[in-house]
Amino acid sequence: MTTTAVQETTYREAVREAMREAMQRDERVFLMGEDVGRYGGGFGVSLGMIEEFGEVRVRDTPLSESAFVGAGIGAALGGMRPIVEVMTVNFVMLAMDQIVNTAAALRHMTGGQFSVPLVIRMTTGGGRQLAAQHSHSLENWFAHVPGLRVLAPGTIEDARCMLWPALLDPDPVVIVEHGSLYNAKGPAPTPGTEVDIDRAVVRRPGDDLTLVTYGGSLGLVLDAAERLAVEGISAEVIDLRVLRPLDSAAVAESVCRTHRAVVVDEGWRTLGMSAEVSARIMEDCFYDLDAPVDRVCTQEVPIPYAKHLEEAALPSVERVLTAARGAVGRDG
Amino acid sequence: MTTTAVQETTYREAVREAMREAMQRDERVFLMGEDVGRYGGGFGVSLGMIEEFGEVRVRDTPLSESAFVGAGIGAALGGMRPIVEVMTVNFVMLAMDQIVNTAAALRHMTGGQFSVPLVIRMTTGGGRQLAAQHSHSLENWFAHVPGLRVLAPGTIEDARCMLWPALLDPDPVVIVEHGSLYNAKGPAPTPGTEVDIDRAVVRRPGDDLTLVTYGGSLGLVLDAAERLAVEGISAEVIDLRVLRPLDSAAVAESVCRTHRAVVVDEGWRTLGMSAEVSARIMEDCFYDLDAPVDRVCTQEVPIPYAKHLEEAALPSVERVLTAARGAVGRDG
Amino acid sequence: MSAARRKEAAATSGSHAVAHAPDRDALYERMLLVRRFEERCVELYSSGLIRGFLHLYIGEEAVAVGVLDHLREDDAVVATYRDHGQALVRGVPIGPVMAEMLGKAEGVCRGRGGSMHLFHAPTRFYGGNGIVGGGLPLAIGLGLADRMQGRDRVTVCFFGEGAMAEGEFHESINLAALWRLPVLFLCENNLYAMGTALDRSESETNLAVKAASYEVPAWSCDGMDVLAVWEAARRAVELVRDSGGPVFLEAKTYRFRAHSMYDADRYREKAEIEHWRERDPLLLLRTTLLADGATEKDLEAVDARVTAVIDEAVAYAEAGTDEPVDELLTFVTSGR
Amino acid sequence: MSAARRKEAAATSGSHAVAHAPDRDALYERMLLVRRFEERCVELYSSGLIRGFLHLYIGEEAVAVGVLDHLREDDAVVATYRDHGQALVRGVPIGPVMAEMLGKAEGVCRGRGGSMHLFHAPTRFYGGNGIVGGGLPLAIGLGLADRMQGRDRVTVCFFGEGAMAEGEFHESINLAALWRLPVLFLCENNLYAMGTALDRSESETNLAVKAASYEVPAWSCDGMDVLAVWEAARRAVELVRDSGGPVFLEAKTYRFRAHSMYDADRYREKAEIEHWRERDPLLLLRTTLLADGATEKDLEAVDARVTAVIDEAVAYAEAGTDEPVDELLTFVTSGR
Ligand SMILES: Cc1ncc(C[n+]2csc(CCOP(=O)(O)OP(=O)(O)O)c2C)c(N)n1
Ligand SMILES: Cc1ncc(C[n+]2csc(CCOP(=O)(O)OP(=O)(O)O)c2C)c(N)n1
Ligand SMILES: [Mg+2]
Ligand SMILES: [Mg+2]
Repeated sequence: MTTTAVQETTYREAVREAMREAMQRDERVFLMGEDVGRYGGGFGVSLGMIEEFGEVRVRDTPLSESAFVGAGIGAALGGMRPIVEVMTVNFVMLAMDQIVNTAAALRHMTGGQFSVPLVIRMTTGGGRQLAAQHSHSLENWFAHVPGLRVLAPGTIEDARCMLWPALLDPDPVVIVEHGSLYNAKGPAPTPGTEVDIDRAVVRRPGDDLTLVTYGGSLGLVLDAAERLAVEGISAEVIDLRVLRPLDSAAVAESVCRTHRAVVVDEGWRTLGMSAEVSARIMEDCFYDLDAPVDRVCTQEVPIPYAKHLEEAALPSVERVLTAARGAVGRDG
Repeated sequence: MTTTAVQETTYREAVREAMREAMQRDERVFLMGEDVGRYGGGFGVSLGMIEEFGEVRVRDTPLSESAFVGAGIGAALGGMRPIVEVMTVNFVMLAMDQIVNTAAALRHMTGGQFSVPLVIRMTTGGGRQLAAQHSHSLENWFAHVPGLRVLAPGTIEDARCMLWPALLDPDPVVIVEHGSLYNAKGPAPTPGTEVDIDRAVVRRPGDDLTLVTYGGSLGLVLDAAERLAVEGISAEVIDLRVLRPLDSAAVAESVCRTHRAVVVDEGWRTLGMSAEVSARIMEDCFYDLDAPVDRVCTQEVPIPYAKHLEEAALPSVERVLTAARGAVGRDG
Repeated sequence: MSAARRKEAAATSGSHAVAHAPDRDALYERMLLVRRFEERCVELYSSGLIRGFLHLYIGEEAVAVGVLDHLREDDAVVATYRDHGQALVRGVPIGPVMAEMLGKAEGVCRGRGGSMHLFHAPTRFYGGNGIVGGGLPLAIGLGLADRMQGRDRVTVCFFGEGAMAEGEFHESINLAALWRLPVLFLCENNLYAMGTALDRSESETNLAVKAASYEVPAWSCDGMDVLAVWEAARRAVELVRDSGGPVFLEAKTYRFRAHSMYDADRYREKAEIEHWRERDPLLLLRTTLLADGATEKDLEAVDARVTAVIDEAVAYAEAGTDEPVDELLTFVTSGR
Repeated sequence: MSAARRKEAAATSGSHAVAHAPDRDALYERMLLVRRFEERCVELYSSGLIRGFLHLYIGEEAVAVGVLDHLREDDAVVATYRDHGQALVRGVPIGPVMAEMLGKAEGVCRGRGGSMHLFHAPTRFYGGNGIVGGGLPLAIGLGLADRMQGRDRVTVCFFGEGAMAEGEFHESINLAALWRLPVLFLCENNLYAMGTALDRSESETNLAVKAASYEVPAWSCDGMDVLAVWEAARRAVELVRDSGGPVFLEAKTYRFRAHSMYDADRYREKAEIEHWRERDPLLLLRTTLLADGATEKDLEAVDARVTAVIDEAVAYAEAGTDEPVDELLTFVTSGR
């Protein structure tokens, strides 16, 4: 429609551009994982990269999640800067030992002698009728583990700009990309944009309550905020985007001001990210809270295939609206 | 000292007796895992069982956590009632895929056609100078997953009496046994004692605040309650003991009465069990709370080997006392 | 089904259990059923009635058909996400299978599973696993239960050649060999794991040799020739049942379609695909049948029969209902 | 150590890099050092100064000593929880190793690691892994980095025969073979994984045959005879360095002590242990040395030297300090 000079891109392309840029800037950077090369990536993220960088730097691995994630750890120790793609979070359980017992623990366990500058990317989340084994959101598991940094880019800008600082981090970084974001369209970030991988960000300012979320749920929370505005409720939207270390200060600053909060994430409710955010709000803002913090999460059920059941299981704009209205005492 | 007829036993023996009883009662029950047979179990829990039941029902497995946990799932589907021992929680990450993607999901994914009556036991926790890779507490990961039941026997009675109902459960049950409990001594439960695997239990009644905990931390919380009593603070101690499904009602009942709570668990603080308990108290008791719920957890560090560092990392009576005093507004 | 009922059923399912020569017409019809079923699935996917991942078996039909003919009713099958063929050939009712693909309450899994997760208790069809290699530990567990209970059942576990690189393959076949578990490891070697060719996945590309290194009897067969599969599988199933221990059988096959509906199939040469299409299992058996005296008309009649069955299945599925949303949390646990 | 410094160091570390015949006296002294070190550890464990798990290498000394003699300074070593031998022989300074066992700030890992987790950057000693098989993926990653950066370094990865049942072994050796990574897979086959005998762990107990099934050159050696290990490892390390690809070497050995300090060793026959003790690697080499002209007095002198070194290490460790508790959270992340 518009004819501005701003280039349109997608989240998928943004991730790809971020990887291309990193590989151009630093020859130690390489990509490995299942089907990242000839196939172009399970979700097409690395399409064309093997042609550009060759099969040495874009490495197809066998189906061996534990070995190739661990090989990424070793390669990082050996002076490389690997980006390991685990096709989806659903398969990362096979590599959990390497991530927790080696990557995350190594620096401390060795008294600071070794560090593991490794980036592990993976697709997460549901919403595409892929059923119980292909719809997990386990970022909370990673966010529990000292020694890891966990990033959840929820915008094209973050997808494009978080990878480089992640690669500069001497410690292992897990990046979760929600599968339903890949086709998201928007303007390409201006070159050189720097994005913080320590801090949450306010995506929409507001006064009446705070909606805290990240990643795949950001869009629906912004939609909900829009609709709340129509109802005369001014919701501030905080995108956590860094799940570990969690930027509690940003959340506290907002909630102590709005006095009300709803936390939204796509994990199962019990012990999902929202549990931690709620507990921290309790600790940081108790005397400023006017209502209990509510959570909108996925229902506690392995995600079903049928569309209507899956939709009923996942967080929705409606459920966020209901919780938000409850928090501000309307229809609550 | 005393010469009563009550027999003394240990937590270790209680677990063993529970397994022996189950194997005597139901011939479909068998035990498998690394070194459960000839070695007698990594922690001596199954000592003597291979002599009593033979190597068919007490099966030593190769070092293949994923395969033998998965074989437990298959055997359960095939009509057996397996008890799979994963030597310690530290190695269960290698079997996580089987537990989450198969055992927990199967009933739902098949529309109720199949269920997995499997019990998985494992040793957890720190405190024995075993360092970063041998001191995990990952019960929170399991407690996040719909389809699992998670039990944390913190007393000899629970160790003795929770196994049988767990075996009767048509669904997969994970039992975490804190390694430092095995040598705990106490009276053997009277035969036939029934223990609930749905409900938390009040281990000590009190009025001024509620201390919520389970498993390996129960002892130190009871000690803390004792010392608080001396200071004139009456602390109620709730032993969750069932980590999934979490008995929020029991917690809420207590906290709404005492108006204050401290949650204690040995996991890392961020997203550990205490986070969920705190979030639920927020939801269930907000208007009854007189102070923010506090958490006493393990410091966010891979557990160090050196004794003084490990002690500093883990929850302690002192830290519980400080939190409790804070919650009731003394020295807070 | 109770053990007793199953035993009884097995006793009466003569055609499956004791065939000493293949019923070629039946094999043909079964292969065609799978082929036409999946062709219909593609249409339904295009029209949006099937969603999620859809992995087609087209080109590989001879494997399931040749293998499963040797199972008794009380035997078990463990499949992968590419499971329509195994399910239908095993005898999972086609209407409920199609209803499952459409996410209906009438589906075998009441709409929870979809294409990747077909399960069926009465035929002991244990899915339908979306995790590559994920079914292997489960299969040996079924074998373990049979061994411990003294039953002479066989569990057939299907998996792709790509799965052999996973640790689960190694751990499972080792355990099966050590404990002598009655499991047939049935490797569908279609040369690719998504876009990854076998020689980029395994240092030893002779998969039977690889399996034999676990001290498991292992051999290969031409997976495009259903009669060859039938014969190789007959020996294999018999050996599992008689010896009580594991056997590995590789069926060399090829998928004619892309890995899933999302795959642009960039990693294979057109010529390679064409080459394999010449060995289309339906074509091969068709040629044999015609040479043996069947007429084009006979075969058209088969096609018509099969199409009618599928039409009916689709109609059944389309007439199906949506599971009520308030049933969402049913089946998470027994609710004991 | 910077790459440049390491290169330089390698160039000057002649004794380790280019030996064409074993220095028997040196091998003896190194084996004795490990033996006496661990005997001292047992005492320190009894007196409560060492805690946690303690896995002894006693009986297996010939393996580390025979193998590591062939490494250059810029090569890498990946060990297991049974790692004192590898660490000392690799040249990790003994004082800081003992201080680590005592959990002191002066320990190689500043007291964080303990016995199971010895690490040392200057000698490229990558630990010390408490997860059976856990070091294998890391080792092939080190090899991958070497291959990608065109370096002719070798990574030696130690693991027990028990680890070969883990999926990580399978995945790692397959990847190393596929990608031709310069890794020596060094299997210490001491016949037991805790209480589990090899034949209850692997369906194929000929481990070199097993490894060869990955198309990796593989052979075995007598792990009690340090000269045999030395020769077998010389060939192996050379082959890895020259070919750039993986090699598998099995050292048949035996642990004289229990698995760890908690193990009552119920699963082995006394006679079996005695039988192996007759082939004590120190005894074997001692006999050779005496036959070759060394005197009892010479060997006593070695013992005295070794004991002095250990006394000094213990003194160093005991004089060590406790890391301040407010350093607890240091080293969790870079704090970038
Ligand atoms: C553990 C795991 N890793 C990755 C995937 C993604 N994936 C699905 S199918 C597939 C290829 C499997 O190939 P193969 O085993 O040969 O079976 P085929 O699809 O050829 O029948 C991959 C990589 C997965 N489902 N599970
Ligand atoms: C993944 C994993 N499973 C189980 C254990 C417990 N465990 C420690 S050592 C050991 C035996 C290992 O045997 P082997 O690999 O032969 O080495 P060895 O101890 O004989 O040197 C076991 C089972 C562990 N540390 N890691
Ligand atoms: Mg394949
Ligand atoms: Mg061993």
